[in-house]
Amino acid sequence: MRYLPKSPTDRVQMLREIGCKSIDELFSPIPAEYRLGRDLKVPRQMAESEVIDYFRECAEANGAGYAVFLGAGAYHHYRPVVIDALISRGEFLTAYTPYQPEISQGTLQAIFEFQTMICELTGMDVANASMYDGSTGSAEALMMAVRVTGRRSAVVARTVHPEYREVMHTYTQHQGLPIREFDYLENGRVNMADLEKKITSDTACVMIQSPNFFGTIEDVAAVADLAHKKGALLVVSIAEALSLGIVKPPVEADIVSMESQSFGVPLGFGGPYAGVMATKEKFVRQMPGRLVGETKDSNGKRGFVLTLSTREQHIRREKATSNICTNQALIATMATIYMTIYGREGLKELAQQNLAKAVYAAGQFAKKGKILFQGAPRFHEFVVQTKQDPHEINNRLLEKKTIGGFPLQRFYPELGNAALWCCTELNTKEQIDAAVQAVGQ
Amino acid sequence: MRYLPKSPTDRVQMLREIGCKSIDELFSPIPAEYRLGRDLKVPRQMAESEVIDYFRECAEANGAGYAVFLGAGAYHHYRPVVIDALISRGEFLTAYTPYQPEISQGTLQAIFEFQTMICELTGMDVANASMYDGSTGSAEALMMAVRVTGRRSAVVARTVHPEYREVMHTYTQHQGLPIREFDYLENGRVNMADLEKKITSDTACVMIQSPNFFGTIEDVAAVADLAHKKGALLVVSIAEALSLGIVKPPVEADIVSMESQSFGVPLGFGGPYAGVMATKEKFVRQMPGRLVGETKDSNGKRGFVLTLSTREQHIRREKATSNICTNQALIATMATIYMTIYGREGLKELAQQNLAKAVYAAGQFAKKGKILFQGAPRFHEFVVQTKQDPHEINNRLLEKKTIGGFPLQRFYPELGNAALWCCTELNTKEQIDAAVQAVGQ
Amino acid sequence: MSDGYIKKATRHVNQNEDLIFERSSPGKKGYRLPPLDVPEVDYTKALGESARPDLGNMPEVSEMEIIRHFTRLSTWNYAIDLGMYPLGSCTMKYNARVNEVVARLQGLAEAHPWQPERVSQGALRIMKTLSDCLLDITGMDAITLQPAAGAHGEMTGILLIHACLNSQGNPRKKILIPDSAHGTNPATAAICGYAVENLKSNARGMVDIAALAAQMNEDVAGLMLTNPNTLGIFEQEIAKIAGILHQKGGLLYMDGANMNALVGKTRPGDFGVDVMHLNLHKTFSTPHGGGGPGSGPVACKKALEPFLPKPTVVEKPDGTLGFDYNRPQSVGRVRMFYGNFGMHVRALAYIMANGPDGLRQTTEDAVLNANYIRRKLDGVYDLPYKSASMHEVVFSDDLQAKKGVKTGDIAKRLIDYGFHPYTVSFPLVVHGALMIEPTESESLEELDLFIDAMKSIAREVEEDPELVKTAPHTTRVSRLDETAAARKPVLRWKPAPTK
Amino acid sequence: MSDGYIKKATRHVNQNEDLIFERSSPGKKGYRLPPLDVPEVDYTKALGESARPDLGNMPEVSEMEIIRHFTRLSTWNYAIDLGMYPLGSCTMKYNARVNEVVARLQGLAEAHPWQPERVSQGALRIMKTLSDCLLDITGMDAITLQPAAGAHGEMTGILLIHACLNSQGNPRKKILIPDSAHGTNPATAAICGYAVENLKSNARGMVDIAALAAQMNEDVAGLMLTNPNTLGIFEQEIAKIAGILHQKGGLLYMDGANMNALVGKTRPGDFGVDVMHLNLHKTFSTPHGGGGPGSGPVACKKALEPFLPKPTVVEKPDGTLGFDYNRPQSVGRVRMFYGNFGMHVRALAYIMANGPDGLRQTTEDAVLNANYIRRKLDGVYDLPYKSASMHEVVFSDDLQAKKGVKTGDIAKRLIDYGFHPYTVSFPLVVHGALMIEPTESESLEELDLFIDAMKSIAREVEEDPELVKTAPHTTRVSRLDETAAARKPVLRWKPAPTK
Ligand SMILES: Cc1ncc(COP(=O)(O)O)c(C=O)c1O
Ligand SMILES: Cc1ncc(COP(=O)(O)O)c(C=O)c1O
Repeated sequence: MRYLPKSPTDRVQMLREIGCKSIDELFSPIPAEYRLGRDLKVPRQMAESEVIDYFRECAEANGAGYAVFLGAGAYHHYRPVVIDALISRGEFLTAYTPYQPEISQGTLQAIFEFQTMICELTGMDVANASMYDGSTGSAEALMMAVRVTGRRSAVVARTVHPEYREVMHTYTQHQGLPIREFDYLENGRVNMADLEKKITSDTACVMIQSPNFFGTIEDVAAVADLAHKKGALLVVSIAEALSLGIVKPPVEADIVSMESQSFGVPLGFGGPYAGVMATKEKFVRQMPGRLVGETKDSNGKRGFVLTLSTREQHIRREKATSNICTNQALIATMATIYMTIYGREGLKELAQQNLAKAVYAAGQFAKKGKILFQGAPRFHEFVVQTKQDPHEINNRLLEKKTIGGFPLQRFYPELGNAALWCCTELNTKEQIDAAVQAVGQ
Repeated sequence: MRYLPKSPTDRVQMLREIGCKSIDELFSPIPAEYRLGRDLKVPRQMAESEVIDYFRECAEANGAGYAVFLGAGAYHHYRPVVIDALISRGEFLTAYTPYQPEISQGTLQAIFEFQTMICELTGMDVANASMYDGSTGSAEALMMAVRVTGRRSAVVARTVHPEYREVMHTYTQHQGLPIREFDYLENGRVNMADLEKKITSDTACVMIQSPNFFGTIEDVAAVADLAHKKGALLVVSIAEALSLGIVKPPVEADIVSMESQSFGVPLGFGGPYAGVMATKEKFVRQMPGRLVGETKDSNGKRGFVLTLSTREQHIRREKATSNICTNQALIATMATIYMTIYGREGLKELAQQNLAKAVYAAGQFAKKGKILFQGAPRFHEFVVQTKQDPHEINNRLLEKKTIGGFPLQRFYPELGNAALWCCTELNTKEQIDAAVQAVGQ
Repeated sequence: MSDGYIKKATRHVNQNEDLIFERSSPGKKGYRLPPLDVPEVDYTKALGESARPDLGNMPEVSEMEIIRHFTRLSTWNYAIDLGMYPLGSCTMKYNARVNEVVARLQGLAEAHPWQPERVSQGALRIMKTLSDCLLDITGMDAITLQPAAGAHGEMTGILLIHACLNSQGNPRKKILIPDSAHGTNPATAAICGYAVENLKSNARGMVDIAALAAQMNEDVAGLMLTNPNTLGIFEQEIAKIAGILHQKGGLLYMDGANMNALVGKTRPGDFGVDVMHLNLHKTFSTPHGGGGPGSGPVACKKALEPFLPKPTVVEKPDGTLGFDYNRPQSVGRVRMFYGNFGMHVRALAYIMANGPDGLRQTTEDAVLNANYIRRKLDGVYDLPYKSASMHEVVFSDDLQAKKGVKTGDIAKRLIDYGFHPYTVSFPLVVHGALMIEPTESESLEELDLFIDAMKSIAREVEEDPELVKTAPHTTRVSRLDETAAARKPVLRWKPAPTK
Repeated sequence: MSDGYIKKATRHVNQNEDLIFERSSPGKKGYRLPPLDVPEVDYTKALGESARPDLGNMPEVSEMEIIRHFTRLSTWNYAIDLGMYPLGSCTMKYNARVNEVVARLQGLAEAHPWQPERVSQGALRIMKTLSDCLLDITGMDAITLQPAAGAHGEMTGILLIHACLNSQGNPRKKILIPDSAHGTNPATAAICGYAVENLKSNARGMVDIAALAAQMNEDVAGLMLTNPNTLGIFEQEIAKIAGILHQKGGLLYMDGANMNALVGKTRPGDFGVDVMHLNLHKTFSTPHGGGGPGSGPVACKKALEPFLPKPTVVEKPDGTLGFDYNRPQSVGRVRMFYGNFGMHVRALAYIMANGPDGLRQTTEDAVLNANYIRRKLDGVYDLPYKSASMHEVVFSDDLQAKKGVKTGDIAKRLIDYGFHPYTVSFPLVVHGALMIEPTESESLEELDLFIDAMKSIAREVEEDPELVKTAPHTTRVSRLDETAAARKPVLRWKPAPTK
């Protein structure tokens, strides 16, 4: 096998030095009846070219090159090539968690920069080194709110990404931490009256998403006011990180849980992405996940280390803030590079382009269907209600190598024939016009 | 411009410190009448995504994914992915010529390994760090033979790659170094009788190619005998380096000039490739091109340096062995990695596969046309003579996304409707069968 | 400093680099957008009160500086690509480059998770093929690829146990966990609402069967067992262990972090495991990337299948593949979409490059390497448990502690010798543990250098313990003050206060 | 050693690595082939006497070892990606990664040079577009992309001059070359059958017009002029120079190595140049790759066009592009196929990423950087020529030589300061030259570090010249013995003699 750096004589020599007659001796601790007496049923050993051919075939059977109008928690943005050029360096790609800081300063400084940028963007004081993704991060945020407040329930907006809500339910189901959901208004924003009804003295936190699942930007300050008045924390979930280029950061929140996939991470059929959690300084010891901190070496030179690990499972075991261990470090590094490339001006300019595309597209779609949720600001997603079932529309679009908006029936049956469309800088006017035309057929 | 690491204030500050009022002052040495008062007529500044889109369009209009049966000096072999992974490391990619050995040991050791492998493969004592390509290398070899022998003409086989011969002519035209060509036999090998006629006491060298342009393997020893008997050197040109996996090395030659494109270098529409020259130890001071040698540092530790540079233009100027300066170092490194991957056993096994494909294909084509040059061993190319003009056949094949053999009329009109076909490990039986069928239509 | 003994590394000039924020200055740009092809929109008008004034201290730098910044940073890291990385329990093996290539193929890298199944057959095929491979490797009946890492897989597995027992009427209260277990095990049990009960190892470093029998009762939902355990020892009484569990209605969870010792040689499904996770980022060679991403598929027996997270990949009547969301008994979803698909691609590429023979040879070499190290270092370092080692070996710093040198010091000194340290102070059952997992990716030459370095350090401990206690001496930063970092955490850069 | 002054670099642990042959052992494999789908052939039978018995000492290693081998080697190199690389005359600028991406697109990377034109329109379009851009940049009328590097371009250009003059009846005998010229210039003239006549520079570091007028006659085919010349000085009398040449029927060749000082600001075609080469691997940012590949297109005036190498790229009546081989007056072909096409792709990508504004700004920044360095180091180092500098500046070691420290020593000491040295001892007209070309790719911060380092070294020369004379002190190997290497050349590895 070409990955294995041993010659047959190496193996013989090693066995001899160990004092074994055969390799089987080393496997003798496995009870004989459990030893596998046959080859595994996996594909035969392949040449590299065969491996590539196999995956190339798969890739070609996977909508390569289609125009994409799907968003809904996974966004199609241009990925500058320097990201892969840099994270492909073996020193980033094939390093472990930076437990030995003297030979891991590269990873550590990059993550420290990530944490800083996330703070700058979200308006929080501290951010962690990453969570698995936005959905698990939101579940961890609820659990953190419980730890911080000592209260034991949560109220979550129905406009939070439906799969995030499913994940929150899965995580919390055996923790005695009931989640109630509250509704949205006709303008797409959360229904404050409904929230006020559902929030109780046992509510650890209120969670909203902004821009929410319909693309509507919430009035975070107002929700924060209400939550805080009731002694609850406000958790803001952000599924489209790029919105922060032009959308006011949720500074009124106590915890922000963000999915950073938009920052240079390939759509990749859903993963790997990178969640991240940010919060106020005072809550940092209740935050899950790794943290990189600044320190000095024995000569007084600046350096970085993993810190506050007494929150974590390898120290605290069943009392840890979370069971998370492996996180999404390389993806966070991708995001760091992306944020560095676009930076202070570029993220704004790019977000503006996204907005402009969506405004144009919504304007065009308005001629063929109804744009729901008017009257509140939106980022780059919008809901189009049509006469026809959006699945049928999408089937038609597929013939034109176009992937249409996400039909909302499954999660919001009350909206009827509605679909959530997304336009990014990658959707050309030409693509938009063609899609609008197909919708209207 | 995104590559430029300066802010507008940086520029203002620097001008101030230099004592200039404007950047134009720095360009005042250029006479005013020659200063360009307009924008260059080049495409407007583009986003990275636009640059990629442009080239992607070009690539798609360029036969992407076609089956290729062309060889003729440029060979389609599988390129293991580790090659690009490694040579894409900035430390290899963006380093200059290793003039400062203390911070260039990576490049230097890699080239020393290249030189060693080329010696092992060709049977020569020494090899240089690379030439531009096989064609210019062959011209340099002739000139080297002149320096070594003091004689002033050369005899070159007509079965040497036609474009190599053109290049040799271009190089030598004003050097008073006439080149005579000699013919081939019906079995594809050189015509020894013709050679004997053309070789004179002023012949510096005889040059043959093996496998030659028709894919025929020459009897190098016999040619060497004749050349040496006449006091001339033998130069062997190798266009298909992979042949050395199973073909006896030309140890009887005095100079070997090889194109190493087959060793992991993309076809790339003809370049960059990497030539290399190898020779006997006694001729090394007449060899052109850079050489890496082993030495020790001031603590006695092994290290590598550029050496014997008194042969080169930067020291010897008009008396140098060649005017070459920049060579093909990165391509030589690609070849080094390729030779390392396949190594002692793999190059043989791979060459055997190439041979088997060609034997099979020639057998199949024999049913539809005539295989010329029987009776001498071949590597992976063969000449098929057909009733129809091969251009017509090739036009038909193009419809099937197949690029047929190289029509020989242009260079060998005497062969009529003949084309040079090549089969490598990348030509599947299926492709071969389909091509054969199309030829026979 | 006795650099003379160090064969594998030398010091070399290395670039310094500030934080990216310290390189930033207004007006530098690392990007350029294409011209907008639709009418411009004034975002301050469009967003009104929700509009953001500016982006604070986000950096402004050019592309050239970005390349240099991250390239320089990277040179401060150790990595598998540079040398042996014998972190016990982490399986730091070779990450083949072809895996990176196939994961980046356009049709895979740019696929939206919610694009219609009709145009997702390639991705589905990959998930299905990988699932089938992993099922045969583990000997299990059903699988989910959704979990994002090992700990996430553990949670999924324990939720399965909960759901299964619950469907039988009682989810029970406790999970048993051996004292040698990884910290994620108890942390996971807690998230799933279970109390954790510790199970002591016996003198041979294995589960104490008598203790297990004594602790097992109808309150216990299951046992989380790592096999081989974190001492690198195969639980030889595995049949009895499973029997005791099953007899009392409990389920056996296996932490598959150490599957690199077993692939192709034995199958957890055959020796009584009910549910387990795999770490694709360990056994199946997806790169660690400085801490992640990973992927933690969970495989289970038939009885647990109904409870698997949704959606699952299924073959549809028309022969195409699709997602099944209609799973009423499912524990729910543990992550949005389908998990870390990019890691699935890489793991399958690894399996295909190996084939059955390659996978078996890989396991054999991994175990061979660990035993070779054990044989060569036994006596030089104290070996607390004498049971046979599988893919890793755990020493203690007992002999060196007499000179005041701890496992952490020896680890730091290994850095000077050109190695990444082993895992320090884990598992907790060994005081001052040196946990060494070479994996199959190390050549005999590299192993000999490692052994040589470890012996040399042991000598240094005798001759000059201070040298070891103050190591490393060859790195760009010396020992970092972790205590100070935790005492007054500085977790982000801030601009120097101006005035 | 006064490491305290060094701000840019620190020593760090770095892996050793033997030669690949020293890692080899029989039976290790780094490859695997797909199964053969045609009948096997016994090559010893098929080739008979021509069959090779074995492949001698070619290495046998695994993929893992290959990755480590070359990764480790790479870490011993300095590179543009790591820091400033101020090699005068070499234009070591940023090599954008997007260029590497587009050059690897399948349709370009896998295109066979002899595939039919019908399926080569993409490649032809790239060559045509690049040609058009370069023609406007140089102000010339016609171009060939065939030459593989600068020296190759020089040869092509001088052959054009030869052919042109020959077509007028007399190719003439001599080429004039300034004493400041690069070594490739005289070497090239010699290959083309011309005698070389040296032209002395004047006190301002420019062509001595009187001398030129005196040396120019009907035996002189042309002058090879570098402009700005290798002192970084623009030949202000360029109009007179061209006039003198042309008046006597000679032609003006321009070595375009220094075009980075001119692009978008002035055009050689406008100031009298007849033929010139460009170094795409300098001005147009294709990466140097440790010595090559390069690309040296040659542009010329109308009068020389008929003699250009064949084939040329032409637009055909049907609007498609094609190659024109029917060029009876052509000097012939200088390389097989069409030159280093992959470099054409990269150069065009560079031009497109810049646009007219970016190219101009690039030139301005390059000149700005050189003048900033000059201003800051003038006096610290001796500036032999006071004429205005364009994109590079040449100092001499006059001040330091008094302490016995030479330009080569200062260069080695720069390595300790984290920089690649400048070009040493070239051009020859300056004794002990320090030739510094920062390019546009350096930030003000990096320039200041460089200036600081140079000043610090000048101080060290005063205080502790030995320190400088024995530098570098921070590299994995110290100063290497180049004399020994040349005296008894060891140019390849050989197995140790066994017995
Ligand atoms: C034995 C064991 N169990 C569980 C885990 C947790 O896996 P992950 O880090 O992928 O969450 C680890 C990882 O280090 C481990 O070694
Ligand atoms: C002024 C000058 N002319 C010519 C050359 C030769 O160019 P190349 O190395 O591309 O052959 C160089 C390269 O260093 C140069 O600096």
